[in-house]
Amino acid sequence: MNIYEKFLRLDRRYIFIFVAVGVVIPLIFPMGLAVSTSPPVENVYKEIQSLPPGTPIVLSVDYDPSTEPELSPMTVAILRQCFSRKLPVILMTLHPGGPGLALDISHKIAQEMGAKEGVDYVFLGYKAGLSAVILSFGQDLRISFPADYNNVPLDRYPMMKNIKSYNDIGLVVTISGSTFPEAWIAYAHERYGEKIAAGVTAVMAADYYPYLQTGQLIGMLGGLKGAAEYEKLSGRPDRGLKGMDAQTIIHLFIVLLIILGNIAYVFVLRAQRRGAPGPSGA
Amino acid sequence: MHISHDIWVWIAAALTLCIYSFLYKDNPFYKFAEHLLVGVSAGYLLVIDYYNNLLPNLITPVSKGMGVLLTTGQFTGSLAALVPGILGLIILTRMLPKVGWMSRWALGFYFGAYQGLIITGAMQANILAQVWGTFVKGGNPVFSVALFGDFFAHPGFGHIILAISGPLMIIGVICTLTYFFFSTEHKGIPGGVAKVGIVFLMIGFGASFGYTVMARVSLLIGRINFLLTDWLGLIR
Amino acid sequence: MKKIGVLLAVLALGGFAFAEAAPGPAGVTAIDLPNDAGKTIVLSWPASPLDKEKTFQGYEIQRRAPGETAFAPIGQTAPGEFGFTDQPSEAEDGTKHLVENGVKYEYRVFALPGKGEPVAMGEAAAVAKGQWYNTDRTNVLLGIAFVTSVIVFFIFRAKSGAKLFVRKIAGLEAVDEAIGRATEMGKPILYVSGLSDASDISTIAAMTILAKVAKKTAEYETPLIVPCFDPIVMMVEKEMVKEAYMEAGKPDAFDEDSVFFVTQSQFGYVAAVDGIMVREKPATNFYMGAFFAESLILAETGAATGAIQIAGTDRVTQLPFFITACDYTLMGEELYAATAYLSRDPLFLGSLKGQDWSKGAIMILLILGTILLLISTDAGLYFANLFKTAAESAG
Amino acid sequence: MRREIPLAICFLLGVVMTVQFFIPHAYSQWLLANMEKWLIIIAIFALLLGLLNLIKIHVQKVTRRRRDWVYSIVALSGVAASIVTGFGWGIGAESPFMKLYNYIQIPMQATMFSLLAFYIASASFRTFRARTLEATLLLIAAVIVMLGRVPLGHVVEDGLRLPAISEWILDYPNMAAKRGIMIGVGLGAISTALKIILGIERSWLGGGD
Repeated sequence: MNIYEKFLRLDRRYIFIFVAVGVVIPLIFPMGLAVSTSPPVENVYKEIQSLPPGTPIVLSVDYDPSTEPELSPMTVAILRQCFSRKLPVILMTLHPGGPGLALDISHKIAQEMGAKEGVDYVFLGYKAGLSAVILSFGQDLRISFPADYNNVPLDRYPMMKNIKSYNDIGLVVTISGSTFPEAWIAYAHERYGEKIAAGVTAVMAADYYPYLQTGQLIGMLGGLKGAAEYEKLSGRPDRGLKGMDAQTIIHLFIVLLIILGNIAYVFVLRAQRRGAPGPSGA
Repeated sequence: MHISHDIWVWIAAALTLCIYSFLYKDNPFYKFAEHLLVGVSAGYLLVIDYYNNLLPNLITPVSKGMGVLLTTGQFTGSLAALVPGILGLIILTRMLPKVGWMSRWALGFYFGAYQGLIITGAMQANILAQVWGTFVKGGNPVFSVALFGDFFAHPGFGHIILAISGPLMIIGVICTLTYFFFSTEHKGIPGGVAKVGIVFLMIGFGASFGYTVMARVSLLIGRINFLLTDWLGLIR
Repeated sequence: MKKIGVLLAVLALGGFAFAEAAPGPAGVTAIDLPNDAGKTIVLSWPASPLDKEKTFQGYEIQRRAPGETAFAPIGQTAPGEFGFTDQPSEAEDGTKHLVENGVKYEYRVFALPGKGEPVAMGEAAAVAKGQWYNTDRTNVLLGIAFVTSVIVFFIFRAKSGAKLFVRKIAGLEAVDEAIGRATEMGKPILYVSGLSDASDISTIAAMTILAKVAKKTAEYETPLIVPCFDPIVMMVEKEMVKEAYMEAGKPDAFDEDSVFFVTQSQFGYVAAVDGIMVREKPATNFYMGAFFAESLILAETGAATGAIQIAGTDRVTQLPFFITACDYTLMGEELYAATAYLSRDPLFLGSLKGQDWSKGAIMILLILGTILLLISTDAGLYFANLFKTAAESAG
Repeated sequence: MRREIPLAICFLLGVVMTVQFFIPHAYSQWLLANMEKWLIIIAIFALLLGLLNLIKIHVQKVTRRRRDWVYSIVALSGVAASIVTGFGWGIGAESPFMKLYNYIQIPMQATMFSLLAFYIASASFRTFRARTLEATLLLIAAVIVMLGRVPLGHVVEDGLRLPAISEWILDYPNMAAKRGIMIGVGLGAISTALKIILGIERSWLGGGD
């Protein structure tokens, strides 16, 4: 058995080791591979940058732990930008699995950026009844959320004094692993003309491009790459960019494997003039 | 670097490593984690189903309906919940050898109802929606003579792609459908067309394989992040 | 062929279901929302000249039910919004807003200027009622009527003993060989019937294929392992396998515990099946039915144990992984053809023929639409929209 | 009678639910809404059967000291833990039941899921070989899309236009294949459902009279 055959019979556990290393190293020592930003992400960033300080933003954490790795970096990046620009943030979630995540992130980032709950942000918590909740914001968000997650009446908070409906809200950002952005578009944008930006998983991204073309979404972050681009724009590298390093390494590693595998395969064919059967199902 | 002081984080981390140990080979740690996961999740589902379905959709309405019936003697809509209740009990007869065959009544109900839902659902989502989607993309027809016009007006790579993409889609669908013809051997003309169908299938499969890699790697990143950040505190 | 002609004709008729309602005349219009259960009235009105003003507040909708003396405000719309849907709702304080079927409601719409009195836009009245037929679904009805009649027609032809040819399906040719191999090696066969419940048609296909596989394993007395994801599937498959062993005349070779329930948690189930693969080292793994992200976890683990793997699923997103990691894969419709193929039962072969003819009809419709698009975009688009449904493409 | 009655029920329900789809009227909507609940409830009763089966299997393993019987004790205690905590202290956010879920079930499920990152690598190495035209097309498409989705600088993004090309492959050839499959699947599903309603496909009844 020559070297090529040996290589083709490579124990897959060596591959596993490479994959593991390829993810761990960049997470600990980021390499900062050049991420080129794309218009959909730039538009979200510019929109938030252009809002005059004091303009409230609704940030809806519409996902659960299953899509957390892809989506939380977006929530973090946008929250940081809002805090640094002194834009009051109204955190909420329409996903029953959301509150835990929203709490963790808001506390961590607030601490880091020196933002205060009730002054720079509030967390409304979770409320069932998707469309009803979104619609109620057109009249008064207190219809759905008379009090916040800690059951403190919203009017106790100075920042909430002048915030009533979409008219007072500069932008709604929904981070979701499923179809929540569609609901926001249908009820908040179509009915009340509110500006909507979305952060979605890489798999969902394709479904939302049409909304970008029609302008129903002012912008969109797609998957870890979207988060990475955003971190690059706001100059705060974090899980997104680190993740992207890992992503790139793994993708390149797999492609390399395929190429090497095929080179070896060709040589083996040369050696023994017998081709193997084609792939199943073909 | 500050390691977590939360016992639950340690448990989660330990179990995570137990599962990963399977990548090396089957071992007692994995066996432990596997059996624990099976047991816990099986129990979890029963509890969740009880609180989220049985309680609101069976027990509460039936008891309410019964209350009304006994006090006022009137039948209320909430008594409809008796239907699945009885069928559910019939399912349980499967445990009794003598009358086990009764459970088929419930199965008949279950399968019958779903077949009805499937027929309409499949026609709507799998057939009509797909035929429509073959012609229409984002409200516009997938191709038109005009697009070819643009190409001949000012030839260019972009324009030719725009022009041929639509027809390509339709050809692809037709060829793929031909591959699924069972009445003819894959020979002659149908054979050739089916071959083209296979080409489309393979390109499609390759693409969605590549497309999925990213999402899967993100999941791994998520777990590693948990281990390095929440547990070991190596990254802030 | 003439059946197809019929379909075209009826589809064309059905098309009128999609004819857009003409915009109402000036002034307020109120209509009962069509194709619903009733209790919904749709109002619309033309733009008010005041609507251009910056300070314009929007429109107020007032309603009067029979027996009520005065109109009461029921809602407001933003400037530039010329429509309102009146349907039952409940406010936070529990006060209910009702819309009853068969009741004549009168509506008034007012334009609200920045300052000064509201300006009346006009009045309209309507009665809400539930419909008995959803005209938006005519195309679904016609489609089902066509496919059903074709399939039933061929089932009857098969009954009357017509010879029906079915092409080779590699994945199914391999079933015997795979079972034989397991027997020689004295190793068990693993049958995974998907990670969906019995409501899923692909699960049902998987169960019926199991019945055929079990019959063969019974003949060879090859041990069979069937871990189940769904309890109802477990119930049914237990019966099926037992039946298969009886038919094969090996009732005592049937092991009650060979078909068992694991858990309905996706990855809990996968963890257990992976464990079975590395410990029992089955010679052959079947993956039939509905699969999700876990498909590759199963197939790669199975491949590592050196088992022959035959997969079959209608889940388009998972096919790539089975195609690459398994020896044979039944793609989409092939999964449903399997029962007919393995049993050679004329009734099943007949229905398969029906499917083929329906496919032919659809292809002709596709070609027709293409021609129409070439002739005129409008004609093509009109034709295409005959197939439009509420369900968004699952592709 | 033991086969006819269930077959009759199946036929009846099948027809009713098909017709229901075309009737927007309140009664029909009421039926649909409730039917969905009912079917779930029936399935839950079946889940009870499943759970009992799971327990029986593992108890047998323990009592008969089968291989790995120790782990069966783990599985059984897992079931017990969920059920006792769930019915004992409820399922509130801070309940022990939820702790079990969040710190035992979720991490293990997520980890199983993440195994895919490893398997996707080993699978592509093992199987992406240019053996035939089809296999070659498959691996080329896969490579293009993989490279098209990560930042590789201007060479790949503007020079080779990989992101654009991969988008196009996903939108057209890939979509065409998917639609072809889905239409076929739809027909297969309809004919199978039809056979069940008409009682031609009755293997779900199982054996016996």
